[in-house]
Amino acid sequence: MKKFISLFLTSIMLLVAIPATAALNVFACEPEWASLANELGGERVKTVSATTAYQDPHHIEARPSLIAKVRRADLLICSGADLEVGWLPLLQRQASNARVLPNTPGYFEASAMVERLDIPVKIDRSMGDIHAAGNPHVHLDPRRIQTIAKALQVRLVELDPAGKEYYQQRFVKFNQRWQQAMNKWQQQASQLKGTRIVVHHRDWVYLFDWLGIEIAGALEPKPGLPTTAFHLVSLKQTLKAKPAKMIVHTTYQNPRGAKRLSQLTGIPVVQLPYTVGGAEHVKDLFSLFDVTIQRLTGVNK
Amino acid sequence: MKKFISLFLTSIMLLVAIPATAALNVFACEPEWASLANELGGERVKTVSATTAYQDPHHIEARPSLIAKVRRADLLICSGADLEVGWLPLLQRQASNARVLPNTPGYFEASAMVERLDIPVKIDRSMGDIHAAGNPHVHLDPRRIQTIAKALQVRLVELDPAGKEYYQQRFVKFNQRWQQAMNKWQQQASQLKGTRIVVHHRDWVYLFDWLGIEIAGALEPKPGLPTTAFHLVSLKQTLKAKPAKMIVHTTYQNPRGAKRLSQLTGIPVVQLPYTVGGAEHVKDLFSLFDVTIQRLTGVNK
Amino acid sequence: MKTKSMLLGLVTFACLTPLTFAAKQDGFNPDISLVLDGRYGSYTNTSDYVLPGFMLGGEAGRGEKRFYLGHSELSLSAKVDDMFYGKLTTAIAEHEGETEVELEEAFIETLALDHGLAVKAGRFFSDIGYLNNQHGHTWDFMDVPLVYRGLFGNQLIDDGLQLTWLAPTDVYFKLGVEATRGNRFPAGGASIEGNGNQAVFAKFGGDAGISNAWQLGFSHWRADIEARSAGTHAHGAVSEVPTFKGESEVNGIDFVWKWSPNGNSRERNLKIQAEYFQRSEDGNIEMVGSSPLESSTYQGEQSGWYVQTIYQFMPRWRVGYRYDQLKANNTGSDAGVLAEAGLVTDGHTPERSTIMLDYSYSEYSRIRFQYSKDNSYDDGDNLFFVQYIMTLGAHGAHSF
Amino acid sequence: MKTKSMLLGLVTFACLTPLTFAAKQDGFNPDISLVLDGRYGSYTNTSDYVLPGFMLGGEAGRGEKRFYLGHSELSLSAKVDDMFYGKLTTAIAEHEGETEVELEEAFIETLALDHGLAVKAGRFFSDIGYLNNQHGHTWDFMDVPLVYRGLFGNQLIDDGLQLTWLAPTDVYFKLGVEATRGNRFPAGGASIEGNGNQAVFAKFGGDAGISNAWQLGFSHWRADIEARSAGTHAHGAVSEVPTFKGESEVNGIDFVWKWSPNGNSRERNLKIQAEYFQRSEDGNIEMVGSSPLESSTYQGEQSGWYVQTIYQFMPRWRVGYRYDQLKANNTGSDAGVLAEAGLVTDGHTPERSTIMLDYSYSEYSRIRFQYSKDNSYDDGDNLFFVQYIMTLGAHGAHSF
Repeated sequence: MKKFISLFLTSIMLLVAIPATAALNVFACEPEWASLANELGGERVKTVSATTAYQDPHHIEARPSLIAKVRRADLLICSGADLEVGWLPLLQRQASNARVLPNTPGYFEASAMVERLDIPVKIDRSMGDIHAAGNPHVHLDPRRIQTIAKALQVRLVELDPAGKEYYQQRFVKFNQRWQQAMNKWQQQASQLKGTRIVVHHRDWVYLFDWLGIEIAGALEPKPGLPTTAFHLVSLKQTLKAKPAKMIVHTTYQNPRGAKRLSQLTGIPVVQLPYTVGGAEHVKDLFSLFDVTIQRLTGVNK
Repeated sequence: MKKFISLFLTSIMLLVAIPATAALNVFACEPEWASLANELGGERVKTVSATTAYQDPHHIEARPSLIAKVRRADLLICSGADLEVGWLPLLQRQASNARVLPNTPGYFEASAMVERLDIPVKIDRSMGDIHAAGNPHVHLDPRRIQTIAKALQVRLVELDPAGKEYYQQRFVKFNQRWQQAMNKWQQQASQLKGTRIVVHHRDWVYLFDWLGIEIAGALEPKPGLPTTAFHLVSLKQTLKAKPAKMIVHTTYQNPRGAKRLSQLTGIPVVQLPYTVGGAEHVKDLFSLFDVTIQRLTGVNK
Repeated sequence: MKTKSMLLGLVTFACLTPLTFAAKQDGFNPDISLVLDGRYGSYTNTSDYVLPGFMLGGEAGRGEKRFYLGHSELSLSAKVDDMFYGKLTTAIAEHEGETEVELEEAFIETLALDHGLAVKAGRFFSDIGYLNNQHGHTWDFMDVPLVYRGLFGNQLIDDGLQLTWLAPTDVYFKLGVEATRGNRFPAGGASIEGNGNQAVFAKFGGDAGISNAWQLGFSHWRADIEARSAGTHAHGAVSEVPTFKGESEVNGIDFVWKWSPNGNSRERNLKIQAEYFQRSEDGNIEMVGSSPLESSTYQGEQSGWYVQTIYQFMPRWRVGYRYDQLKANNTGSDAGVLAEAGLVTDGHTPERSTIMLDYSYSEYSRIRFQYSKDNSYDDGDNLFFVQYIMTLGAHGAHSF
Repeated sequence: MKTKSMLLGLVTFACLTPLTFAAKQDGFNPDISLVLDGRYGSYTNTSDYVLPGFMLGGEAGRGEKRFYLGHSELSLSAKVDDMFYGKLTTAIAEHEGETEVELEEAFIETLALDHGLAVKAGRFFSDIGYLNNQHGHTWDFMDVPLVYRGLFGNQLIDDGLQLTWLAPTDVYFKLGVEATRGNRFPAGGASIEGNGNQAVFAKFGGDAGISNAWQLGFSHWRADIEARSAGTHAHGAVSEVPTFKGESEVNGIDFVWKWSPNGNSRERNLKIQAEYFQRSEDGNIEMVGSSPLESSTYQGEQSGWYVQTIYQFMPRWRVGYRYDQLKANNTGSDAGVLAEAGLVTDGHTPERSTIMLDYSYSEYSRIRFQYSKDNSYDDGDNLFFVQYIMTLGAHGAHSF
């Protein structure tokens, strides 16, 4: 028993080293929110993202490193609307950090700040991995990003009143740049209006809503279920009647299904970044939309 | 056994005396609805209120006197939206009075007649004493009172068709006076627009919505939970960044928390009547808003 | 102006429709409520629990030592339609190492019979006394008063029918009769083929000014008992089971007074509560399993009372004090048999003083500390308990 | 045009809020989750299951032949308020022809104690080891490793209190202590009046690059055992029950490594997991029920380990391999008594190799095929099982 205790203590000595902290420790569930937090928080925030563009935010495990990060966070920024229902509640429960529990200022749910689409009238599991609170992939509409940014700025001030002016200035600057970028994107993407696109999963609802793009079908037979050969054939039939311009998928989705459908139909496949880090030059929210629109319009020409 | 039965019977003789009845026995869950029933029903109704301005309508017990009153009621008028969820269903179940059960004409739910605010996106108990059907304190918006009065008049006619003309005349008169009073109140309160106020509980949402007042914070850390010293300190921080004009509470709320916050911040405390009977001169709905606006603007000067 | 209000109307309507739907959705699943109850007990006695002068049964007992679980109670309830209400309560409990699922309640009740009449049928807590129909998690102490433990095995639950009438009077006046099967303790196999159990009760109540409310009740209960045996709860495995056959009659009176400043119980409130029960029994005790069969005539006179007061001195915190006492005067032809049945007092008067302090973080979570100076039997003891009671799910009713 | 769309927007927004609530619908009812588990077993042995060198108890066993049901597990959980979380899990299972409701979990837990502290109270799975706190339906094989079967009767569940502290460090470091009653196997009536059971554990964890994550744990468990008897599960009805009284101490180490390309486990992922436990016991074995009473001193040294790896090679499909082994070296004054208690190995080393293949149509449905070359006892056998596990209701958590 004594040996055991000394083993404990030695291990603690070796592994525990309490690090220095920034004004606000921000834990973002997805890279887009980490990026937004950095835009608005600058040097007053220290941001980590729980996931990368290569990971499916629906399917993350509450692994030890994430629990440790939530333990020390002052602010969680997540998409919400049940996107993280499989892991975030567990992280919040295990991290014993009262500051970031639901319904505290330390928990910022981005999708709660905007109107959501795809809210089901009724739900059961036969509908697949559906979100009762609506489609959570809200960051793909720059207009919604704008609303969320405003709300996040208010939240940052609430949590760190000393940085009030700093946050406000950064927000004003961000907002100006964003507005300009939005105008540019809308111009660039004007040709996309009415385009029909096949998606892998319904990640793109907000982007398409913004650009007036129509969903021609989904590779997943039900949200969250893998593509099947049978489903691809039936998709092919549908597309024969109403053709589509392209098939899009994210970095974290297996391109096999998209490629197979492309072979069957001749429709080109486009990989979109989906979030920050999802393509080579996508370093922030601005380049995310730059690249997204570039790739979408590249096919359209 | 025989002695016992005779004891019963004697007790009954002594205590039971069936009283004379008016055209309609009205049981109002809160004083504001008793007042409204009197305005519209005049001498054709006999009104009792289950609660007074000194009682928290969330926390009432289904005590014997209330059961006895519901037993004889022809009409219940309640805020609804789960405000009375802790006691009204029990009263209705225990009173064995089929005329006033939910979904009968004898049960009038005021908040069901108007649009509610604060409807939560999702609910669980960690949010405190929250109302799934939205904020039930609808009587603090005179515009909503107007809508409810119209609906109540229709209901009174339905239950007591003999008094149709009487009720309609009273409603027209009430509505005229109310409209005039509303114009006056809006004028008097115009200076309050944009004022930031700290509340005890979110009782005031509708009043503030009407007058364009902003909630600067709540003394309750979660709806229904008592104030804590820790929460007051964090409120103080918030108010430093964004100051408030006053702290308001009702007659049934303990003023300790409000006073303590006032000491910490120098922000004055105002006790508002909240409902009929909540201050000396508040005898009906008219004086309720008279006094409320008088007290709010008194500080603002 | 008109356009604007039409617009508002439109929005309002747009809002109301889904909300109605929302309410419907929720309404089709019954309300579910789960109570979790955990305890820690500390006392020194190791002897079996007895109450001199009383046959023990039902759930009667002292509580265990160290960590243990109380009843985990799962309730489902809903309106069946606009005429009936139904409720089922199961309790999962451990008894001597065995996990048991007990069916506490399974009843239906009329909602809209009108004229003040209501019928309840199924298994339900009897409405005699004040405390009897209250679920364990709403008690103000961890355990019931001794008189409930001694006479009813904690609580009187039975299968049958109840009819009540509420008078259309200013003063609350409710009259009720119950006819039940009587298979469980203390009827324990009532005769007339399972219909030997009747109860009558009357309740009066009202307010005294704005700050006070009261209720007064009278109860009467009787049974023709075929075979009531002392439960194994308190006695462990015995091969000779003392069994009572005869008539039993209980009369009771209960009184509750509640005060809170201006009737607003949120901040401070006070509750004073007292009950008295008296039981007369006449019949025979047989030691079932003995050979040759030992038996005795038995005339029992037992009574008990308690008075308790609970004071919430600030939000979340309450203190309480309870004193209870029992008296028994049982006679019979064979003192030895009576002694084995636990019906001999040897001059001991069971009594107990209890204090408690509890803290409710919210309406749904409560942590309680309780200390009893327990002289309910010869090996009197100091009992100390810590208990948590947490309620998940549907909103509990604030009954009087 | 713009006005109209704004209007539409307004209406839509007004609608969405309540609708969201509608869809969420569960209202205040607790989250309910139901697991259905059905199996088909095939093997040739007809002898009782034993593990040479280990007293068996709890749920330990081999599985049945042909069609049979596993545990049907019903869970209710919810936040009690913003401070507490509560959960109850019952399992309905058939044991020797009897349908039993088992209370697996009934605990509350603090949510907002802060400073990394958390308290759990009630009945819960102990957090020692890696596998112990996982529910059966999340296991990667149909059965537990032999070392869990031999030492803990499958899983260590107990009533009591747990305190944990999570360090505010980059590396995950969690420290926990448990004090429990110890009434169930393997403590089986721990002494100090139900407080003779303690556990300590420490867990470390982190990521290694973007594609790897790991966790390392150390556990210690001890009990002063009053009377641990070998369960009837494996022995059927025996009149002489071998019963252990004495001290027991378990030390363990567990390790898990998970890999997936870019940390995206959706398509492919790999999990390697190993645990080692070692137990020392010192006391006496009595053959309760024998006359004259047979007894023996007993010093036990038992240990066991397993290593397993699970690979999801494409969405929906996983394969797995597990090897486990046990070792025992028990001594005592009377070899005959030890033999009757199952504590003699006769030189046999229990070991087993298992392969499995499972298919998950969705996150909520899984069908599994499992084959074991089982030499855990002398009558080694080839065990083949097919199992389905389906989860209805609330979304399960993806714990590590």
